[in-house]
Amino acid sequence: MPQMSMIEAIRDAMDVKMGQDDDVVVYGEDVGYFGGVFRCTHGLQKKYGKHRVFDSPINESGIVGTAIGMGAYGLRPCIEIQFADYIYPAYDQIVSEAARLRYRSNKDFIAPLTIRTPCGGGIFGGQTHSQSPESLFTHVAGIKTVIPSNPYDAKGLLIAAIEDNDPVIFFEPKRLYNGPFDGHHDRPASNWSKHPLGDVPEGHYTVPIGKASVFSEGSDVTILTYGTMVYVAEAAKKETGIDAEIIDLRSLMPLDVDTIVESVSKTGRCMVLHEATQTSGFGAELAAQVQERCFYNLESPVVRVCGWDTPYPHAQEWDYFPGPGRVGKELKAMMEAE
Amino acid sequence: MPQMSMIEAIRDAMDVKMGQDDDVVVYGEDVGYFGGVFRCTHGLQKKYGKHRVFDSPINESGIVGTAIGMGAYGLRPCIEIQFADYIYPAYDQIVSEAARLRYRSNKDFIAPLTIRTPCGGGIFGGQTHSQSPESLFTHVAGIKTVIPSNPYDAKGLLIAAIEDNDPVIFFEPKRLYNGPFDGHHDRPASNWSKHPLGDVPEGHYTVPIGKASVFSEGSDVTILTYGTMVYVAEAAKKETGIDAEIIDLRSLMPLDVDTIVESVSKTGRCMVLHEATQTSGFGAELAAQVQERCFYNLESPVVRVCGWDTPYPHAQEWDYFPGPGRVGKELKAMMEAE
Amino acid sequence: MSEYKPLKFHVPEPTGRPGDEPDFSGVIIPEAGSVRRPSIDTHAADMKELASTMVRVLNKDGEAVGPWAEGLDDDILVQGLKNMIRVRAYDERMMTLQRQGKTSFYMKCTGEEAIAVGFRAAMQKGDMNFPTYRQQGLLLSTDYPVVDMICQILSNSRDPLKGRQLPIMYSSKEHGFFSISGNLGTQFIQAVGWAMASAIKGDTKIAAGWIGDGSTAETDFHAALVNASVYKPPVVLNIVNNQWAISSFRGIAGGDHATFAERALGYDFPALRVDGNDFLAVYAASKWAVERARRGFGPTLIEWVTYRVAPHSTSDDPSQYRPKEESSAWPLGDPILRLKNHLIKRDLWSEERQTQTEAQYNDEIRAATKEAESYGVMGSGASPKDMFDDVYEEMPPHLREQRQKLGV
Amino acid sequence: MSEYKPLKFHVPEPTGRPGDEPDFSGVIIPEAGSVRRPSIDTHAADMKELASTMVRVLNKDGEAVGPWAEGLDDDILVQGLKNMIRVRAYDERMMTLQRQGKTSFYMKCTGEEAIAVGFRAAMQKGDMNFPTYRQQGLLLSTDYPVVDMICQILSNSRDPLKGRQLPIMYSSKEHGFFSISGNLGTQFIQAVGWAMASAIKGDTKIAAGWIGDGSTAETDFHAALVNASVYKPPVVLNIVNNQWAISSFRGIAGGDHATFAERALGYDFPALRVDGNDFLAVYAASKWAVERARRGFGPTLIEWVTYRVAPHSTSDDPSQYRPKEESSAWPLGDPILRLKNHLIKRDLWSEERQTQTEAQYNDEIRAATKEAESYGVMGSGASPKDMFDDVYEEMPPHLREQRQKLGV
Ligand SMILES: Cc1ncc(C[n+]2csc(CCOP(=O)(O)OP(=O)(O)O)c2C)c(N)n1
Ligand SMILES: Cc1ncc(C[n+]2csc(CCOP(=O)(O)OP(=O)(O)O)c2C)c(N)n1
Ligand SMILES: [Mg+2]
Ligand SMILES: [Mg+2]
Repeated sequence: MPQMSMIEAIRDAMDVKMGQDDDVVVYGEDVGYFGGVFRCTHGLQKKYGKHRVFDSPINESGIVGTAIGMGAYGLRPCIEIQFADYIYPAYDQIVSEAARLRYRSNKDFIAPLTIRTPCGGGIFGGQTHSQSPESLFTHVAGIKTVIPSNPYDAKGLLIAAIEDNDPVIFFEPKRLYNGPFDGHHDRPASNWSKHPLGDVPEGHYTVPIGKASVFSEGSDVTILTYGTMVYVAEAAKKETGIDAEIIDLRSLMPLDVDTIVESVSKTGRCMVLHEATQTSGFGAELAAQVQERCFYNLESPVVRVCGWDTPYPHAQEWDYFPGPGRVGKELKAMMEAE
Repeated sequence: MPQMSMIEAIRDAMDVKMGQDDDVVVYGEDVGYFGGVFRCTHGLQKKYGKHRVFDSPINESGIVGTAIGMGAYGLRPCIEIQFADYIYPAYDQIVSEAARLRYRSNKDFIAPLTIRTPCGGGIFGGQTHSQSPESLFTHVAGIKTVIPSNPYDAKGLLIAAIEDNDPVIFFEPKRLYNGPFDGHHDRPASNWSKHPLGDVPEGHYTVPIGKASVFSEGSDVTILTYGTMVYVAEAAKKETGIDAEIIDLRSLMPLDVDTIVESVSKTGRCMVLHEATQTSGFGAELAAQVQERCFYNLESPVVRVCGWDTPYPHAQEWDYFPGPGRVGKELKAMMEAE
Repeated sequence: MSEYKPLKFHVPEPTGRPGDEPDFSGVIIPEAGSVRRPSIDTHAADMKELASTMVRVLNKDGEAVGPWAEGLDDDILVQGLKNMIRVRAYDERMMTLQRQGKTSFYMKCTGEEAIAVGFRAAMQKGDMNFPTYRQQGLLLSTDYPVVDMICQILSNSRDPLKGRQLPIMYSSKEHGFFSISGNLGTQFIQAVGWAMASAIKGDTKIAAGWIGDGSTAETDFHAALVNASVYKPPVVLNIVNNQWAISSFRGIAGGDHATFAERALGYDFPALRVDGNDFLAVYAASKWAVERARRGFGPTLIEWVTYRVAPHSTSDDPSQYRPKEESSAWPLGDPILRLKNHLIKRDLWSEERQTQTEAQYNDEIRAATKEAESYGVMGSGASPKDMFDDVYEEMPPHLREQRQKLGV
Repeated sequence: MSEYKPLKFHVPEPTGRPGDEPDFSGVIIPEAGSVRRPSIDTHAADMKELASTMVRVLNKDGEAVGPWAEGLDDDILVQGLKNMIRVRAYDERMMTLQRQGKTSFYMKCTGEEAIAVGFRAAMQKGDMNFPTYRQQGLLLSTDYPVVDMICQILSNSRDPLKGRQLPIMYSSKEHGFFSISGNLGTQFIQAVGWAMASAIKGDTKIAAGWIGDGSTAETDFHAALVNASVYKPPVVLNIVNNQWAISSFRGIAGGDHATFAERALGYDFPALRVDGNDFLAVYAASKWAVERARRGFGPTLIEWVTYRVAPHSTSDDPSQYRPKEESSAWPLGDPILRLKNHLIKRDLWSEERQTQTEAQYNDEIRAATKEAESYGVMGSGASPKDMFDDVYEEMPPHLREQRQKLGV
């Protein structure tokens, strides 16, 4: 099986779908000739032509707005917003238009678009290259929100997203593009080429939207997480020796409630872990649901470990980032609580 | 004491501040000569002149963007977004600019703006005149979010917002503009002129941002709510006879955690009630915090009663709206749980 | 410092407010027939002045004159008059419904009928409009069932949108009418995207975007112009300048001294400014722009100069902010009257046919209304079950759970 | 259907890609001195052609010619040359810091120095710039401490922004330099708002907005033009057209066949298009627009025509998307060289002074860098405690709690 980085897997997903379906088009800022600032679309313009892979003006509302029009025509646009931090100018088109179109037109028109966008921190990118705005989308009825944590899922989820007849926001944790990252920024970077989840099948396959994966089984505590934090959770598990069950949610909306409930019912404790700022982050929804659904199984409160409620700072990045140290400390505290 | 509707109280707050402080300016779509589609700024242009109260182009990003520039100059703009549903085009200016300016410039520049915007349903306004997007702002570090439920608080909070040196989103539950509304849409409307909270002192006073009010004391269960739903909670309390303590949060960010914890510690049960769609609504944050802080006092899970996770429908408004029937049913179910 | 005088803040004001006499002396109206008609492949740079003047065909005597008068099909003109009469009959009846409390909301297009009706006549089956709430004429000049339109307004059991949308927010893919949004301007860039798709697929269909004068200030107006400029897709971008945006006049959108058509001048595609109350000018300009697009010569921006005779909506009272007589003083007249006079002059029409046609459409709409009312009024036919459908293609578990909770 | 040929999708392409010869034959460069200089109160409609040509002062022989050459102060020209040399020295040194791993990120303005330096020279104390990341020249031609600038880049213990911002995102109210944002275009409308405030207060200060050619596509560009059009505030809106936006050329912003200055044509305020590598033209045009604004005649849009000689940032490699020799083939030359030659020709400068000045600024920046490094490099001086401050004026309880949790 070919070994791919997350960038290659994402590119391969688009390649597979463009090869199968003439209606798939790919565009965004710098994605055409150059192939994207993270190179995710590299080579696609050469292969599929300028009319299917092209640069767009620097107007995010226009990128999404044109995609909605194309979707209404019958195309299946897979568009890139260069950084998730730059998705806000497109927020109205996403929330008021893409999300509502099927409903308000009684399915006369649909918006089968995929919006790919790199998210998350850990690359010393400062306030506007590090954000994790997923909860701003999970609140919006009509949108699906997914976030893979490895090349295999990235390819399968992206193919599923492109094939989906509803708008999907596809977050790409940029810190994972080249290798899994456990939060120990001071240790040598590892690489997907040496990781089993870097094994990516050729051709078409999907990872279903709406299904979580149990990343690592355990019995002491459930950690609900996604994206980069999956590996941070793993590192904390290893370092504390606490037998955590790590659930990689993969899809935030729809959410795989069954997998969550099953795990928390078993462990009796739950931590929610994400990079985004804590208040009204997606962790709030997870904590609310876990206590609603597993209240009588819980031995201690659901704990949230998240980015602090500040803008994402540049130089204080590793104080901001919820690394394995903080996670481990909270895990230990949880195990002592009762 | 003068009796005021919420519209009058809001207008009076602006009037008081404009009279005291030449740096306060008021603008937005239709707010100048006409005085706003809900008439909140009626008469202010005549009194303070076109250079301090004026119409703006229909460009919400421009309304907020110019206000940020004015704030940097030293003014204190109090601007109107005609409906909260139309705030999304301004989302980038709010999130990336107003919210971050103090932090990123190390307080070299600040954004002391107040963004007034009518929110909420119950007026048969359909998808785009009914939304409650508050949690899309509570997630953003650097913004304050408030929402009054009566004329007294509206005036005091708006004066506090205008005087605040940080950006404040001031949500106005439009269903309450003319009178308290208990969710029984089929009963005659009541009016602020007959309500004690319609007593509004003349001149300057403030209601502090960050402090909740105990709207109605009780011992069985705590209901955390705000805006229109305060009166729905009250109606459900009356109709079920369940002795609920109703807390009107008033300020969502900063949140008055102490008042919440005190009440839930006493009652041992908690309902969170809002109009916004449930998933990732502000209720998620409330539920998460209550179980974090009061876990060992809780006799049953925190229950959320919210708008359904659909776009706000037009004709099904009263099926969508979490009215006293639904609230009462959930209250009863909660009291039976243990 | 003292060298400079204090700056003054400039806020544009309309020529009149309640109590004032209407004053349209600033509206410059070129002679009918005086504006040239370039070939459809003319480069934008070679027709810039057309953004600053006004294409007009009907002169004071009701004659069709000048280059834009050529090649207009009589049948289309007659049909156009009929459609406009139909639109007006529809608007009047719907207002009555609102006054009767059978719908909560309505928006008329009185005085602006020529624009949507004339433009639609220049389109072909398969083309797509991205309308605002004031282009009912686009639907009403197709065979879209008027009963369905009224059912939408009544949010009843036969409402094609299942009660989910505010009255008048129609949608019909089959009839080339994109789902109307409550958020201003968003559709303008979507039209450009649809046209890009048509070009990407090597199709021959064109798109039309619609926007009001006030809404040109919205960000997505610019998105549309930029993308139209870059990719040159087959799209016609229509600005309906009816002088008012609720209570604010065109000057608050920056349209007092510059024309809205001139906005295209910096984007390398042509613009036309057209008398929107002159059906012949509307149809001729529409044909020109639609043909230009379909032949691969790219986008056109058109400013239709007209006047919002009606209140903004049933929630609005214009006597609060503009001179009472302004609408009757509007110098471009009434589009129905002007076309009627022209056709009568040419013996293609008569006062009797006018009266008959008005009666015929009044009857049609009255009957359709009656039928529609039989399915319910004021949301009475809408089902709470429909509330949970079509949020997604397949209902996700959390919505199934919520639907169960509501017990529907 | 068959009557029409399939549509084609148009995607603009630059004149060259890697491997190609640079081709600037499409760039039309009018003679220096050939463009008229209207009085500052000229109405927009009476100077439209200035958006389509190019104001140039320095001719091929390095002489200052034409109406825009009049009344330029020699001292300002000499100081301008010095400031440009200083900016270039700064850029080079910061690049070295990045290569040495002392900062993660830097952005140069090589080839564009005349614009910010020349514009700043036309401003007064109290005026405010709303810059992008490529206007370091604005700060570097004031007395803002260069050590502080470098400390910001190093995110060290003396960083005036406490390590919170990406390198180069300076802020200095006192020096008329608004906090740089990472989000493109947002500052353009903020500049308009600041200018509105100045007019509202009857002040005499003006604002200047800055934006790149690629970023003119952003929605806030339009917001700025619309609000400038409506309220006519004292603002100069500067577009730095350096031909590239990361890997995409000006055509992807719709600037291939129309000029960016022409965007103002539909908004009823004037535009100038200026040779941005001609310091004299830059200064003259800036003075004109700044004076126009300050005298109450409203906004001006200026397109500065230049070339991004540098990579987009230290993360970028332009050889991946444009011809290698393109920057040296740029027909408007190097701004420093052109001003130097002019001043030497006029005996206001000499090769020796040039060499001396270069050395002097190299030394200054080297020393400043050394000093700055003593406060730490690569974020080493930033404190986690500072992370929680200034989110709000007063720290709310939840942030106090979080800070305690982190134990700082
Ligand atoms: C984004 C957004 N902002 C504000 C509104 C409220 N609004 C509805 S119609 C309208 C005026 C539009 O005027 P114009 O574009 O001239 O169209 P007209 O009504 O004259 O046809 C306004 C401000 C809205 N619907 N959407
Ligand atoms: C809203 C937003 N979208 C995208 C980006 C990513 N980005 C940073 S610089 C840039 C190119 C800007 O080009 P231009 O405006 O021409 O300025 P230049 O770099 O040439 O000075 C892009 C796309 C961003 N910073 N903000
Ligand atoms: Mg209008
Ligand atoms: Mg550029």
